[in-house]
Amino acid sequence: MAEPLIFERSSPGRAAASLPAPEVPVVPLDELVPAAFVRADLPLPEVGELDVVRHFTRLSQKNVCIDTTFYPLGSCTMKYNPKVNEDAARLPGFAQIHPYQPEATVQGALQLMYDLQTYLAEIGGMDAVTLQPAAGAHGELTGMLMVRAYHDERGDVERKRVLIPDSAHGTNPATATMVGYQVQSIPSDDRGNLDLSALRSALGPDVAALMITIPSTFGLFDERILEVIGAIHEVGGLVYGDGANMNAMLGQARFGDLGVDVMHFNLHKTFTTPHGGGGPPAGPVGVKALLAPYLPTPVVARRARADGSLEYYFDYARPRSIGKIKAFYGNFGMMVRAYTYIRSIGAEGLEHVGEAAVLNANYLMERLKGAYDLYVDRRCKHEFVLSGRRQRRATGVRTLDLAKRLIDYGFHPPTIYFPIVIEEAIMIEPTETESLETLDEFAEAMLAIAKEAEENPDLVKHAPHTTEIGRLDEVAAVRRPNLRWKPA
Amino acid sequence: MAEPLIFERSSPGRAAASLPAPEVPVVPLDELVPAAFVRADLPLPEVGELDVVRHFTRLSQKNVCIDTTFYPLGSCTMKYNPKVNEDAARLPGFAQIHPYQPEATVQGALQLMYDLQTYLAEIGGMDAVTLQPAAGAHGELTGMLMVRAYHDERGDVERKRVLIPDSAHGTNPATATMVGYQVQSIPSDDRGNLDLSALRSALGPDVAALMITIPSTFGLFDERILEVIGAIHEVGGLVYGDGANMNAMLGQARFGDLGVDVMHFNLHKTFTTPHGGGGPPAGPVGVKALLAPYLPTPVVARRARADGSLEYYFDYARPRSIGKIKAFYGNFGMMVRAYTYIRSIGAEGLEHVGEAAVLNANYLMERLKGAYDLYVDRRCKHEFVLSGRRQRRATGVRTLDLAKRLIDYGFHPPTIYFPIVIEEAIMIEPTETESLETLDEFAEAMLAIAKEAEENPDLVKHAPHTTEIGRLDEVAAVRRPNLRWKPA
Amino acid sequence: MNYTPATPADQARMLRAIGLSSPAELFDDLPPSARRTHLDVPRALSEIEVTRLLRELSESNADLAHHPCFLGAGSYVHYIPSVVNHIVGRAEFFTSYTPYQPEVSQGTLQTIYEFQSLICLLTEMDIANASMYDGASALAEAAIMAANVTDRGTVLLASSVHPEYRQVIRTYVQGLKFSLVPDPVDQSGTLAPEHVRSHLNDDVACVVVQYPNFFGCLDDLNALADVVHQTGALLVVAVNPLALGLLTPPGALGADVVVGEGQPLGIPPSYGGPYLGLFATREKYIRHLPGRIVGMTTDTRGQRGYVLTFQTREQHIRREKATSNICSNEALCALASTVYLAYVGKAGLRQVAELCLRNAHYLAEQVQTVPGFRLAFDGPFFNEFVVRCPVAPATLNLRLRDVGIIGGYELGRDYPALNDALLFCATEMNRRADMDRLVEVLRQCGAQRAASGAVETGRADG
Amino acid sequence: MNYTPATPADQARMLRAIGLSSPAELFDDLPPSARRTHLDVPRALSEIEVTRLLRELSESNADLAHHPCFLGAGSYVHYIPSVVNHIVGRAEFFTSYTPYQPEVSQGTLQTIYEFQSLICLLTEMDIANASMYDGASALAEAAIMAANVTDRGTVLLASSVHPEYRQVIRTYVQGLKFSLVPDPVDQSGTLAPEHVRSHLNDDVACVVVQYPNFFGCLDDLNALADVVHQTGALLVVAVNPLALGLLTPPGALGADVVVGEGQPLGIPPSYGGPYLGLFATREKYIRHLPGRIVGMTTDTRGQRGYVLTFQTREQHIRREKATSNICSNEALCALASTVYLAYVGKAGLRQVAELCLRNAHYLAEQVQTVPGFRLAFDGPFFNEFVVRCPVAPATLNLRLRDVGIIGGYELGRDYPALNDALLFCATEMNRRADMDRLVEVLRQCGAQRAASGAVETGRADG
Ligand SMILES: Cc1ncc(COP(=O)(O)O)c(C=O)c1O
Ligand SMILES: Cc1ncc(COP(=O)(O)O)c(C=O)c1O
Repeated sequence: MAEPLIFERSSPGRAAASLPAPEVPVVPLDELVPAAFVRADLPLPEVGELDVVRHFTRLSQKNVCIDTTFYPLGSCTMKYNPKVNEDAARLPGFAQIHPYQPEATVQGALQLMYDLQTYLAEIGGMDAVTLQPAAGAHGELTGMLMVRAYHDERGDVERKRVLIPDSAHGTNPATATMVGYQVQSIPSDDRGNLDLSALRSALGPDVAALMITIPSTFGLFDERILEVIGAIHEVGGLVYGDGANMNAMLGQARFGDLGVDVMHFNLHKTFTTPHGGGGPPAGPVGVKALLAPYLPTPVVARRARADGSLEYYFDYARPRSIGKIKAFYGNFGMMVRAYTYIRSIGAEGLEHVGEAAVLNANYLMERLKGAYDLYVDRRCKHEFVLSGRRQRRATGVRTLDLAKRLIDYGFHPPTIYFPIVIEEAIMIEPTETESLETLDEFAEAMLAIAKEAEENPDLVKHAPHTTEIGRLDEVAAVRRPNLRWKPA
Repeated sequence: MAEPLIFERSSPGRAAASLPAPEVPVVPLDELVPAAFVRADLPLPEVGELDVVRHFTRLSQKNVCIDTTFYPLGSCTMKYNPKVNEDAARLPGFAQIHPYQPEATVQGALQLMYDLQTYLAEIGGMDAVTLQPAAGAHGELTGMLMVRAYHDERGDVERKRVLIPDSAHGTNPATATMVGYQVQSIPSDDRGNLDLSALRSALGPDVAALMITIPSTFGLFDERILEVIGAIHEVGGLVYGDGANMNAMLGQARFGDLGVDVMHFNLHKTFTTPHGGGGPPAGPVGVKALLAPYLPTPVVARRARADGSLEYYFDYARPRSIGKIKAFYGNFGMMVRAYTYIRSIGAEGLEHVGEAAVLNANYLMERLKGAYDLYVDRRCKHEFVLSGRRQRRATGVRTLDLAKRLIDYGFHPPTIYFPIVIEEAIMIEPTETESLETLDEFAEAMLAIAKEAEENPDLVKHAPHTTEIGRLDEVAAVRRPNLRWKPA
Repeated sequence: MNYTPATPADQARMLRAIGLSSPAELFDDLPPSARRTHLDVPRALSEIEVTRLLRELSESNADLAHHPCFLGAGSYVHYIPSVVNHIVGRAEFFTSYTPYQPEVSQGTLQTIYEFQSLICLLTEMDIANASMYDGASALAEAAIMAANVTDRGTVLLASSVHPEYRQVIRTYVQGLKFSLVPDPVDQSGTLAPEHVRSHLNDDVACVVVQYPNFFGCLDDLNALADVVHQTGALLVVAVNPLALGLLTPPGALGADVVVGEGQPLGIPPSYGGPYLGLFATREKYIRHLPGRIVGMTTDTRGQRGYVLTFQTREQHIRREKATSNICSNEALCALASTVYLAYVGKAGLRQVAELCLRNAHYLAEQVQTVPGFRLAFDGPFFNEFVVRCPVAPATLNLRLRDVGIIGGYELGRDYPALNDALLFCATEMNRRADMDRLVEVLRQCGAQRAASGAVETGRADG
Repeated sequence: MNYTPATPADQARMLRAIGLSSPAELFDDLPPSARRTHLDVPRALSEIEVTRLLRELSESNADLAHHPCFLGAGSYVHYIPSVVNHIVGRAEFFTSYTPYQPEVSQGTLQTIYEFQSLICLLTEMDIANASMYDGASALAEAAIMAANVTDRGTVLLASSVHPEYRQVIRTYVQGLKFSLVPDPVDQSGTLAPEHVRSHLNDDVACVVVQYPNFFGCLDDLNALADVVHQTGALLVVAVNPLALGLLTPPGALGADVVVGEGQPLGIPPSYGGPYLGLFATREKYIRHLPGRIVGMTTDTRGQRGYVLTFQTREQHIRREKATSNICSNEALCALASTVYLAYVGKAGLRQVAELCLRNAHYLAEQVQTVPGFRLAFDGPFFNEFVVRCPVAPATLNLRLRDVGIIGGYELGRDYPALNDALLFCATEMNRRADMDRLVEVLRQCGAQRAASGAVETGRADG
């Protein structure tokens, strides 16, 4: 059923909330604040509590989500979000503390942050970690600002270029630009590795950094990663590792050990904090020692008290820091969840994640590679990229159509049309938290759809058929923008 | 999508739960308990955490509920269940306390129970209340056992009959029988009142009690209630008031003031504790002073400590008590919710409930009484009963069909075929928590369906058309009972 | 707060539609003499205030997340996986009602079908219902059912059945004609089959035992069943379903009716309720089974679906001929247990049960190292056991409370002969360190008494 | 715990299917020299253990449900209606991602559309996006946007803007060429328009102010807008959206970009995050708006529906030409605020804002009755105010902590000239009794200092 806007449910004089009467003496408002500062009208909805509950509960049911549906959105690591994480984050001792409370009153929070910094450093093979960045892209910004600070401080001010593989996520080039660098795109070779000769010819003393996603957004591990990284270091550049796809690497190899100088973690991918319909995310950044002085302030530190017990505190005495990247200390609620996850599955669990995720992806790839073109036919990592070009050429069925048809089969579609360098890309990331049964059901659906695309292309082209809402007119959305409700 | 049984999702060796290792020395099991006591096999499901979450989340979406849908189930008072009640009941200081903890460690719980007893007594116009009964029917049992104990103790052992209106809920006669009484059904007159002459001719010295629902399950207030009650009292009988429909009476008249001797409250109806797909309910019982000695043990009492402060305790010293009706003290979690509700809306809110509920019902009745036959055309209380006989006779559309068709319009059907004395009954209880807009939408749907029943009866007869599951074969369910999954 | 959305304008519109000028007219049919529009309860509170009030009330209780607890006796502190509460907290489950309309209630119906299946698997019985109010009332209904099935009037009730359950049976059947025969327990803490035999006669409808029994001990159900069945009576067993993660199920030992308290399966102690009555029996008794039953069937399109079935047994239809009046039940608690059992699963339930067993036996062993403390019974037990103490149990519990520990159940309350005894319970939630602390307190109390030579109210042991 | 469902048998089957004999072969393409399969983090915990651990950690913090708190300064303790958490806790909202596939994401899309609408209504701006990370980063993006729109390189940043926000802007733009000009605040606690005028020049892209500002005071936005617009610069205003329940919205006073911290609208303090960056502007700047935007459109069947729109602005498509790199945002926090605003509604938001105002003014008045304590600024304020103290602020806060009160923000941290000052905040959550207790502590401290004549580190007042 269509759900009206909450504004359309409004009725004058209706109200859900009830507030206490003032406990303090009530004086006329204009004695407290001049009338010019007081707004005349506040055109918010007027609805009852049941209206609110019913409206948003109904809306919620118009979403599919991990808890109802396999959601193999490539590059997003839509793995199961443990419920126990949610419980932890909602504990009053975490949710109900103010960022400026005296440190002595929030030792538990500080310890959690300190330990999380330590765990992430270990997992990434890094020397130091900041938890401040709010997202992956925010981590990129933080990391690249540190790269810049490093070069600048050394007087190495001529470094202007940042090299980025053509397969990179859009945030990488956007970040480099925000930091004031010129972006140079490096092509991939036909095994999905960075084209080494193209890379070499792009090298020079003005290269500030390479931003590289490991494994790549093709779902592939660069077979010459050490050479690639070595080449950048040789010209004095630094290597930024985009850790969005790090799930594949857990328990296999650490970014730091590969030579990465600075990286971000996506707590909302690798570390199971929920995606929340688009956020909140969290993008801690790890650095090698050479970049540690530039970390945003503050970092959480630890010292012994007189009695030998440990005390946690914020270290603000960081004169070479790039400064703050966010108010306060980062998305603490997400840290609690990631910490809970790490403690829950522990070393043995983390060490197993990469293997399990990669096995799931390779199994699914094996099942599908006959029916769809495979971008590069070699061992994938956490995800793999199919191409719908065969279907497109044969019967005009586009990848978009295939995706929509999957909805009818009860699945959330994979990421499509990314990486943009792959024609009709279908990027599938099953994650390690999905069972073999689910993978098989999904494979059967994909195979059935491939058949439908051949035999009954119109069925696929007009999918989805089972949803309340059909395909939407996105052109009209831009041509005649309607971006908000307006009072009549 | 069809959801398999959890057993069908099972895979050998898979597990969701992880338990800690024993902290105590591990000795061979058979040193602790003889092998004969240890079961060989435990054929429970073997599934992962995501399997469990996805299974039950998907199943949940196959329900409609108050939070998504208008649910005018007559006699069930499906009003909004405030979220704040749920939060209160889940507080560790309420959910995590043991029924045998020392009273000194649970003073908050005892105070809440004491106050709830007091509030309910006030609301019912009763002298004392027990919170022990788990449900309405359980309250009936408790109350009728007290009636019996009262008569027995007075040596009045020849009282064998309990009079019950033909409109009564099935639990009333079933209860009377359980307590060892013979049930005599009393017809209603054509205004929906108890047939006074039939009642009078049924009176006699062997009448133990009248069980009467106020307002009746016709949604009507008996216009001669005082005469009815007086007549019972005259022959030495007691009056049991079934309070399931009490929502209509809040702020208007109290059972005790009408002469009722014993009554039950449905916390899951009048006092907004959630219905939970069928329970848990709670059915406290209120009594006049003459029955107070028979209340189940314990009741919560209060006394002053030496320092003048109040102390709450269980009073077990009740020699004339009927005993216990339930282990421990009743459905405490429901008491917390009902208490929260009462404190939330307070006196002024409670006083307004009846009026608002009755106004909603009368408005809806007014809108529908042209299109459907009305059982008795007079002012209704919390609900009203239509009859689908006109539709049945005209085009063969039954009340069941009308109900199913309402599902297509996005509503939960009303109660149907009850009260059983009304042909093709449709019993509609909107409650006070529904808005005028919702009532109007429902009325439009009912009117549209009445029209469909005339013009396109097959459409109605084969409804619902929009649900995943069609009408179910209930005959086969009894003929070839399949009441459980069995391992292969 | 206020949950009534009608604005004055709405009210006026509705009144106009029905031709009234004031809402008071809606109640014209009420006797004026009995009208009372004022209620003497506290005034409304805002959400801020009511939340604060309830938090403060709750915090004046000593909650078991912060107090090690050694109480069992019918209510148990077990771990509840987070998933259980997340599922049970879904509005679709908790704000719907009895699934009278199956097309819009398949969620509830399928979970009840799964619940019935799980209870059958756990108990090894044929059929189970959708739930009863609690273990005690389920047991009372079982006794009534046995009386109906056998058409007999006597219930033989072991004294090792939970005292409150025995009281509830007594209350339930006081309106009927059958009587209760308590049966003593021997030194093993269990019921001797020969002893039961001596009480059996043609009027005995059933023998009622608990498994594990109230003292934590394990009766020999097989032997009891043999004896009981010889006279045509039924064996009714009240179980702790969590113990069945480890113990041989009563269905395999000859039980005819198995009831139980489902609380240990994912339901918080909540000061005694809401809990979950389990009820399972043999297929042949299907029409005697009280309460709701869900069955699997097919819809008009041939799809699998679930419905309430055998409703002709229920009070809705049978009215005064119904043998039980139960209507609303404990559906949401049944859902919690269903999710719990699915979650812990085959391996997990066994693990939980073993942890309970191991912790309880460790504690029992440690307690016995304290001079003057000894176990009252020598038979096998699961996770509860009775300790005779050289110091008054009430004194011990007070001393335990001083160090933040909730002690054992004082058996003198129900069993005068055990007024020197405490019933201790341990589950997977009890830490070894807390058990050791408990033992340490017992040791101190014992030593003090020995030192002072004072005569306590508790019976001194030999 | 373990969230990986593959059993050894599953693993074997999958390996067989892909023709491998061991999972290690999946990583053959990794350089052996860099392989490291061991991680030095603690071992796995069971759910019981991890829950206990987190509870203990959380309980070693002093939570604000049990400690009256007078801190604001960018994070506020407000009441969050129960409904908000129940909705936000629905799995359909929190376990889905960015609504790339609108047919299965209408829930998220419609709520974002409603969020955008609410923010526009609250600020009186034309358009709003789906959220930014927080108030500080939103402000930084606003400055960048202003620079792009005006093609100018200087940002005039009032010193009365939150110190951390100012630091964040500085960090964000350090890679770009424009510079920041801090601007002092006068005795009214606000920015003098004439003073701003004196700093304006052709390179100033925007003037950035906060409303209410960091000191709680209310700048005259109208006057500022007039001055700012004269040179073609934009007025960027960072708001506390809750204050807009009462205050004239910046959109009505000439603001060109309104950003803000949405945390007061239904989001817990959570030690500083996740919060909610608000971003609203004029229609003409639609293509400069960073972040995601949802629009209403129609589907193939003519039904109303919602989609992500104007995506060509975003880094997905523009890549290095994008002006912002934001991708994931704070959707779930935006949902919380949407539910909050719907719930409190027209009357409720005003009431909350008034309670904040009244409590803060009561507290300010009471504090001023204490000898030696006086307000630093004389302009109008909303619910925060600066107090100059005769005793060192750190000492006062320590004394407050002794009685369980979380005191004010020590301004000396950021403003050396205010090192004798505390920034106090009061909201609808502060009880009068707690305010009175706070004042009493100040009184005692003041009296002690007067008695001892000791020289404190704080600046003595005149
Ligand atoms: C490879 C890659 N890098 C960076 C990002 C940006 O992360 P975030 O959305 O947390 O800003 C993403 C997000 O999907 C990504 O897939
Ligand atoms: C009038 C009436 N009486 C009694 C009951 C029984 O209440 P419960 O289901 O709580 O046992 C009901 C239940 O619907 C009812 O409507």
